[in-house]
Amino acid sequence: MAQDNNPQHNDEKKIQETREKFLKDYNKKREVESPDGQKIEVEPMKDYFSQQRPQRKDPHKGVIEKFLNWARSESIWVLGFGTGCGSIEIPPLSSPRFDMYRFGVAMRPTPRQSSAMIISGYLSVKTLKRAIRSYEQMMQPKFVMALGSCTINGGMYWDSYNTINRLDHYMPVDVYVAGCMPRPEALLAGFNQLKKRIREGRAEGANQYADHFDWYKANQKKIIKDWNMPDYNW
Amino acid sequence: MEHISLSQIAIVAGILLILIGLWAIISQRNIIKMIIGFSLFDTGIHIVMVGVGYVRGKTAPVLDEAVNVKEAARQIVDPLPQALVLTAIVIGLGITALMLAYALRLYQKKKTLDVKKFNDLKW
Amino acid sequence: MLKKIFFLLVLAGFAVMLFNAYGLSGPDQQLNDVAAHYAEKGPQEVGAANLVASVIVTYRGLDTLGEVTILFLAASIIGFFLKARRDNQRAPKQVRKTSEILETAAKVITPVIFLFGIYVFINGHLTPGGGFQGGAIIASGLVLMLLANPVKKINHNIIRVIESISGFSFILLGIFGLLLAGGFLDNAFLPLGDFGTLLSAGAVPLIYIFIGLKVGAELSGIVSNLQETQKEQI
Amino acid sequence: MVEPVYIVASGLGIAFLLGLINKAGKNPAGGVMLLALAFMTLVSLQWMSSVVFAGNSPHYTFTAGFQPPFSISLMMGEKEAFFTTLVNLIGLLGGIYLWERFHKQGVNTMIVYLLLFVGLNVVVMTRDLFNLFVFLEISSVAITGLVLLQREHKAITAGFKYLVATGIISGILLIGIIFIYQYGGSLYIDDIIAANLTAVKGGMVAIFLVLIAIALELKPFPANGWALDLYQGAHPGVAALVSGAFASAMVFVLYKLLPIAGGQWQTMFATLGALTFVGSNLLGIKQNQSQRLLGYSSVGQIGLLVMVVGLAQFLGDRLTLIAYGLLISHYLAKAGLFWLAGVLDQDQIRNWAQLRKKPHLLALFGTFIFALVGFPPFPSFFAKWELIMQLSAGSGYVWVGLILLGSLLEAVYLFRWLGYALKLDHQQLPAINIQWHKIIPIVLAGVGLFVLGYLATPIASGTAGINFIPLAFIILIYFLDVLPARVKNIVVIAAMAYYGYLIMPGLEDVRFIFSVIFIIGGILTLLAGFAYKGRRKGFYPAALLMYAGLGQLLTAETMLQFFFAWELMTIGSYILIIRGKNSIRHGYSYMLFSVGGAYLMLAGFGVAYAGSGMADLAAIANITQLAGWAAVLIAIGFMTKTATLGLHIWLPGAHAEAESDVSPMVSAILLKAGVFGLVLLFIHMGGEAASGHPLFYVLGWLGAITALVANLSAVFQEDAKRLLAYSSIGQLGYILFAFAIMTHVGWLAGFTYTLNHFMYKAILFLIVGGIVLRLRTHYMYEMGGLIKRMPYSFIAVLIGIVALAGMPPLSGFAGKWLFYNAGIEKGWYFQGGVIFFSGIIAFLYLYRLIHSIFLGQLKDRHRRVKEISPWFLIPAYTLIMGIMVFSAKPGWILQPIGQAITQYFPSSPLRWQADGTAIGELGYWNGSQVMVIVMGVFILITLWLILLNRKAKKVEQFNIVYAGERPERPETTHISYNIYAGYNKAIGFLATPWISGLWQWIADGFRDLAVQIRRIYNGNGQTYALHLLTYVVVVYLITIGG
Amino acid sequence: MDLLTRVLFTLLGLFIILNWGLLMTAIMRKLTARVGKRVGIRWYQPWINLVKLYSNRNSISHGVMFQLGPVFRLLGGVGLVMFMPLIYGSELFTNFSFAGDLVIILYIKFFGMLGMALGAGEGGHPYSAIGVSRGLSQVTTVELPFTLAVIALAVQYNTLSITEIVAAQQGGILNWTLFTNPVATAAALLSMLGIFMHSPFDLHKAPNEIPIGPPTEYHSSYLGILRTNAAILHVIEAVLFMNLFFGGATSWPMLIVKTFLIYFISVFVGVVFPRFRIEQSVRWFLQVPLILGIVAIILIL
Repeated sequence: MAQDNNPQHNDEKKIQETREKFLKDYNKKREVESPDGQKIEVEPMKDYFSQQRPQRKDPHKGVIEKFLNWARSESIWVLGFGTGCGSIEIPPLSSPRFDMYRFGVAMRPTPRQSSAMIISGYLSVKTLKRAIRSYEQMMQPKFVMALGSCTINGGMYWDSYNTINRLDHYMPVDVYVAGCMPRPEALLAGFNQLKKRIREGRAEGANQYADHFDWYKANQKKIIKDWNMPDYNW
Repeated sequence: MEHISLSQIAIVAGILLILIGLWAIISQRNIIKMIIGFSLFDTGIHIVMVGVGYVRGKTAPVLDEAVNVKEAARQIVDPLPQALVLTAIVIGLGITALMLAYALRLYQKKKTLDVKKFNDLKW
Repeated sequence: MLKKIFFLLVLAGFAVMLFNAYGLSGPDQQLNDVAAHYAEKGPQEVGAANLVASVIVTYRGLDTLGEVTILFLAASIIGFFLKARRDNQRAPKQVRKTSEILETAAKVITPVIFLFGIYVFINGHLTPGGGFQGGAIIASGLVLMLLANPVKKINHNIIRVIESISGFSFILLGIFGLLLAGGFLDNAFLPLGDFGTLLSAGAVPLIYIFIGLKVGAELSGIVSNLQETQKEQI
Repeated sequence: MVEPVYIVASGLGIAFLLGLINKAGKNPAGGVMLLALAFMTLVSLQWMSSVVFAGNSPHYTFTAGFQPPFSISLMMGEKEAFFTTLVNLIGLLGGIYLWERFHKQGVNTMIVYLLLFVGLNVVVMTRDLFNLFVFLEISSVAITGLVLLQREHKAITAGFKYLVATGIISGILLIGIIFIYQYGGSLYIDDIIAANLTAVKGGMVAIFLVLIAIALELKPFPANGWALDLYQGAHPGVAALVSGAFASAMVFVLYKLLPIAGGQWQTMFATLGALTFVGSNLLGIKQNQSQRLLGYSSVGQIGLLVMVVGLAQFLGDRLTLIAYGLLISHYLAKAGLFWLAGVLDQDQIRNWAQLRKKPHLLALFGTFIFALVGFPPFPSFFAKWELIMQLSAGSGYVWVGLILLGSLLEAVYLFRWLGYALKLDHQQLPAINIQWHKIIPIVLAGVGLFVLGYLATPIASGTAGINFIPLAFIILIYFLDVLPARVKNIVVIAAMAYYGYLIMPGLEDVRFIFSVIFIIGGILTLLAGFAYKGRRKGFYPAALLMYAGLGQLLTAETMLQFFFAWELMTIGSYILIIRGKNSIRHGYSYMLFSVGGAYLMLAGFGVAYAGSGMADLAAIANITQLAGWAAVLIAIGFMTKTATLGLHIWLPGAHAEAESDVSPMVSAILLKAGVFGLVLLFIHMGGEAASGHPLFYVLGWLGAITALVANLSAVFQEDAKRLLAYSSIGQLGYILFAFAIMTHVGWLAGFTYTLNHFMYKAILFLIVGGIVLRLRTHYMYEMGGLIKRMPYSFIAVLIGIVALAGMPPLSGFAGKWLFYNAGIEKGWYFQGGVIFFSGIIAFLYLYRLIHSIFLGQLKDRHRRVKEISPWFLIPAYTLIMGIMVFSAKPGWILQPIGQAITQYFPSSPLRWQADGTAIGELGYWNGSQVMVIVMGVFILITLWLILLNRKAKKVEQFNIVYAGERPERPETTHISYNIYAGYNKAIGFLATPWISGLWQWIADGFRDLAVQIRRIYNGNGQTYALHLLTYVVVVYLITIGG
Repeated sequence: MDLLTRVLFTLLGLFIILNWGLLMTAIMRKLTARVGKRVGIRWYQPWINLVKLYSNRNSISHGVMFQLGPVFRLLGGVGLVMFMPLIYGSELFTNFSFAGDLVIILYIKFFGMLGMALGAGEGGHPYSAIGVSRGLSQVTTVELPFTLAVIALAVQYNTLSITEIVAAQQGGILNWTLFTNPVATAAALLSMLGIFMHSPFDLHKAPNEIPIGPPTEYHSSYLGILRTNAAILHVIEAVLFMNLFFGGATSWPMLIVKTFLIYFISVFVGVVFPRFRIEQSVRWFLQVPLILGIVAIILIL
């Protein structure tokens, strides 16, 4: 894979340095004067962002979880987050022809309220950062559906200098929908697949992310050279 | 000439003098001329004062051979305005002297006697 | 022009007022009560042959006191007003020397003038004249002196002493009148003497002497002050 | 008894001798001069005690031992004794003041000085017209001389102009005198009066000439440019004498001579006086030069006195007391001010901030200013009161109007000046050079004002109940100012508590309700003072003064007592308000509106007094004529304090810029004084019986519109305290509306609102004030996220705004419910709709307040900020307890209030059931049950949510969804600035401050007028001479004609 | 009647209203979908959504007020139910309306708004604050015509008690306020469009502009509570209008039918019109609705 070729990515110290280097001015440590005239230090990365790691949330047992999973599968709220060319395939879903609402699928404008995320095509490194952030801000359980070959193996961008090749190195993916691009019908099929997975209790991507957090982070940091954000975005 | 008495002439003249004096005061821009105006004004007043005290055909209020002490009341003019005018003259003199002193100093300050130039204080 | 017309209008108004006040009436044919009282009772009450003098010195003595005071006041004011500048004055201006005739004549005439002045105020209660007239005559002598010899310095100390003592004596005489006779400035605390003689009319001659001295001194002071200031380099 | 003539003799004698004494040195000479003045003072004092206090008959001195009219006579009566005392006293003090000047300028100046007072004494005492002339000349000439004590060019020009003017005046006087002699045959004033010269035309003109000459000596506007130049150019010590001694004597001369006109020209003189008073004070508003300003003020005050003399027929036996009261205030205050000017040596009034380097001098300055304007406890207050009362009683309403207009104009510049002194920067100014011989006279003048104020109380009718003990205590506190603030705070709170203990049990119904606000509220807000360190100079006397005023309002029985208390409160609150950092403008406009309102009120009281002949507050109930006018005037007066629309522009700034613990005092408590006044007014207008009065209809609308506009303005404020201030205006609009309904329920609503507004506005202002103190900013957009740092404040504000918004179950709802019932019952549907609309608009600003301060993003600078001082929290939480009690058991409070107002509004549709349900004509409401239900539901839901979210992860402030991005800075993420932009676009035009614009226009108009008029003072002595002549001619043509 | 019974029956009423609210929401969504030729959601979708939201495995909190916001919000809705007499003639379903009259209803609504606003505020999201400011701005003018109509009603019936207003409308359809006071009804119904905050008056949410406004940060069970409240609120506000203008309800079916029809009005308008901008919306309510309100008042003067 492209990102592994460069040995300097493996050097933790270098990562730290790049992070310092790419930190925006407003995120750097600074000294401000409090109203009563004292100097106080503010370190935005620590003070303004929660530093905690994600935690595994175990599912309930037995029939309760089954019922809840059914409910989750029948109420999939998708974060409106368009990445690549595939994002043009999503809006038709709410048109009379495809009408995703009848499957309990709806779009939500904010990750807090969404339970599913669609990575719709090639993901540049820059967008990956945002995708990770949005993914991390969703509530558990959360699901990821990836569209197109670009998310599977890089597709036509496999040797691009700034797109990723395999999405599941960076976040757990529940369903891949193949095609370049997949049509809305394929998306609906993908949703059905996702529903099935949820009902089966296999869509535990969030827990997987939490369990293998370090691995995911390492991968992410390798590819995102200007890593300048907290490890987990609450 | 029966009807016009000395006092009438004096008083009318005095009033005219007063007006002339006032004219000088309000229209002459030279301070010295204004002071002369004041003198005229004062003099006019003094003439009026004396004129007021005059009684036709009577003599000065000095009780000497010319005036009988017993008959004094019928032979003399009113002494009071004369006393008053004396006081008034002296007062006028004092004020004129003061004005002149002021004029002197004012001239020294600005080398001019134009009253218009001394308007440092206004509004 | 407009201004002049306005001045004329104002003066015309003033003239109207004055003529209205006068009323163009002829003079009284007889004395009013007050004047009649002076004429009839004056000789007994005051004992001065010159009724004007009795009015000035006794009946309206307070006015006279005030009048002396005004002169005194003017002299004092001019004294400190003109002096302050003189204290830090430069050298006096060179004045042309006056003629020999004037100087000599002045030397001869001045004592005569002084003598005449003294005569006038000593006889003030008997003949026309009095303290003021006498004082003025004395001052005119001084004027003559100054004209004849412009560089001459008048001794202000003498003037001041004469002024003070005569003024204070005037007041003292007034108080004697209050203590020994009918009231303040009553001349009757001294015997009235024979009517029409020099030593008559009680304190009137005394008062006149002081008035004469005082007026003389004050006028002299004013004149010399003005004259000295004039000598300053302007 | 020492003969009065010794005053003259000693003065003259010493003056003559001074030249000799000077040989022994300047100190002995000066000492002798002062001794002479002291002797003269003693003599006149002795006569005063004999004639005035012991009541002996007047003493006549016949000079030369002859009876008048043959000789000159002096009279020493009651008034002469008074005036000679005034003249000599100021002579003595001024002599001390000028000591150093005399030294520098030599003995001649001492002579001149002494002779001035000799002259003035004789002028006062003499009964001979020509003698008057002579000694008047002495005085004038002496002043011409004394002007030169200031050896500057301006002094010389001023002196010359004065000389020219007095030359003309004395000439006119002399002409008059000689013609009077011609027609009257005597110079003895009594004879002239007896001769009744006005029968003859010439005599009339002669008398006119004499009187107009005296009037000219009194510097009538507009023929007084020379006098102003004199005041400006002269040495301050001399200007003090001209203003204090010379002018006083002249006023007396006018009084003495007026009878020779046989009462013909009284009105003319009153008119001239009024013209002077108004005109001179108008010109004063544009003046920046301190001594000239004092000159304008002096001229104005003398104009007022002339007016009083001219209006003697209205004043009857009260004339002397009124005149004395006005005169003595003017005399002491003006002398004190001129002397102060000499101490400071600052030309521009802006530089008087220098006074702050010596706070005691500043206090004296304030004393003089307040005395001049006529505030209690100074004599002028009582005099002005009585003047207005008597004028009104004689239906001289035009005069009343002129006096009040002039006084207001005077207040305009005096308070501008005071504001400058109190607030402008004084760091750059040099230190004050203290010379004790200059300070002592000033101190004596200040003390004299207080003492005479106390003694002057009997001037006015209805003063009996005024309690001076609080005032004495305030003076004590003033001298305790060196103590630390905490100690003083304890003392003051104890005093307040004791005062409350004294007066509260004696109060009943309405007064008691307000006493809770004034006294208990006062104590609570004072608690916040513990948060301050240091000494807080000047705070406690002012606070106590305000509370003393408020307390005395409660106990006032007569109109005068009420007005006295009202003005005390105004002084105290003014000082409190202007203490704020940027309060100079706001304190000023507060004061102007207060003064203006107070004058309207005064006029209203005057009408009431005239219409009823009573001094009691109950007079309002018994007005037989012009009752409507009285009510309207008084109501407008009160509405300046309640900041009703149109009269509100002072409030936002004043409340916003005040110190943190002052804002709650002035907003939650002080405003209620106006409400209290309105309540008393309405009660005395007859309560229910008067409810049909059209005034109430207008007031109702006014209240509603006030609420709407003020609330709308509050919505668009960025400054938290200003927002609250506008909110206060709005709330006061509700209160006005409620009371104007004039029914039982309406009044109940009014009182509910009054009490509630007191509580929640105090809470809000306390908390916001505490926050401002912590954060050092007023602007809400600079705050944010403070809930994390200040949770207790947040809770208090939350409760405050819930109560303010009127949401059930908190107490604000009680007011809303009563409103609906009262409004619909009364039939005021539209007004009710407007009120409701403004009530909803209130949500906007309340949300803005709590959101912008507490919610949203915490700023960098505030990350370590601490909770506000507990001393702000303690009173706030105490009040929250009050709100909670009111909310839980509204009946406990509303029922007694209902009973209290039943006497005024007997027909009450409101019934209270045993379980606390209030049943009105229309609806019903049970506060306790609502409280229980709402709290119950609230607790249940909370428990449920806690159950659901017990494991919620606590995140930091930037952990928000941000479209895949991150916020950069709290400042850019916190939505606060112009938060209601859309609303502003929609209906923001309603909040356009066109009323401020209107007032600005009025103010500009007056200023421009002043600028135009004062151009006649072109500084040319000749023009001034022309003015004099023109003045004489014009007045002559008007009064006598042809 | 003892307290317990009353509490139980109130809870029963609340339960019915909640479920009817959810169902009504679904039906309306379905109807909207049909307008767009879609099938739309299933009728039970709202329940599923609720279950899902309440069963989310984690949640975050921005602070105490963030958590209390939904509580206040729900308190507003439940409070309305508490003080609203539901079924005329049924002592059981008058709830706690004996504790307060129409005025309390008018004001307790704001509790919910305030709660939402505060909670959203502490969330710290800029869009929340913008949404709140828009919503509050709109509310001010929305309530004005409604209040005038209410005043007109109070005068007409000479009472502020909802029960009595309903009682006065009994005895035939012509006794409804709709017919006895059509102007006030018109004003109130126009206001109602704003009260339900459907398009074109949904500018506080403005989904494509400021994601969804105030509840941007809300999720999981918080959102569940908000949705619960929305269901209750829609019905109970419709009940208010029903009681005031449409003769109230004497039985549950009647209540269901009437509330459905009332709510339908706003959905109907919402389907037809796009969204207003804030100043347009604010001004709109100050035009026709306000004039109608004023006319209503003039008529009773």
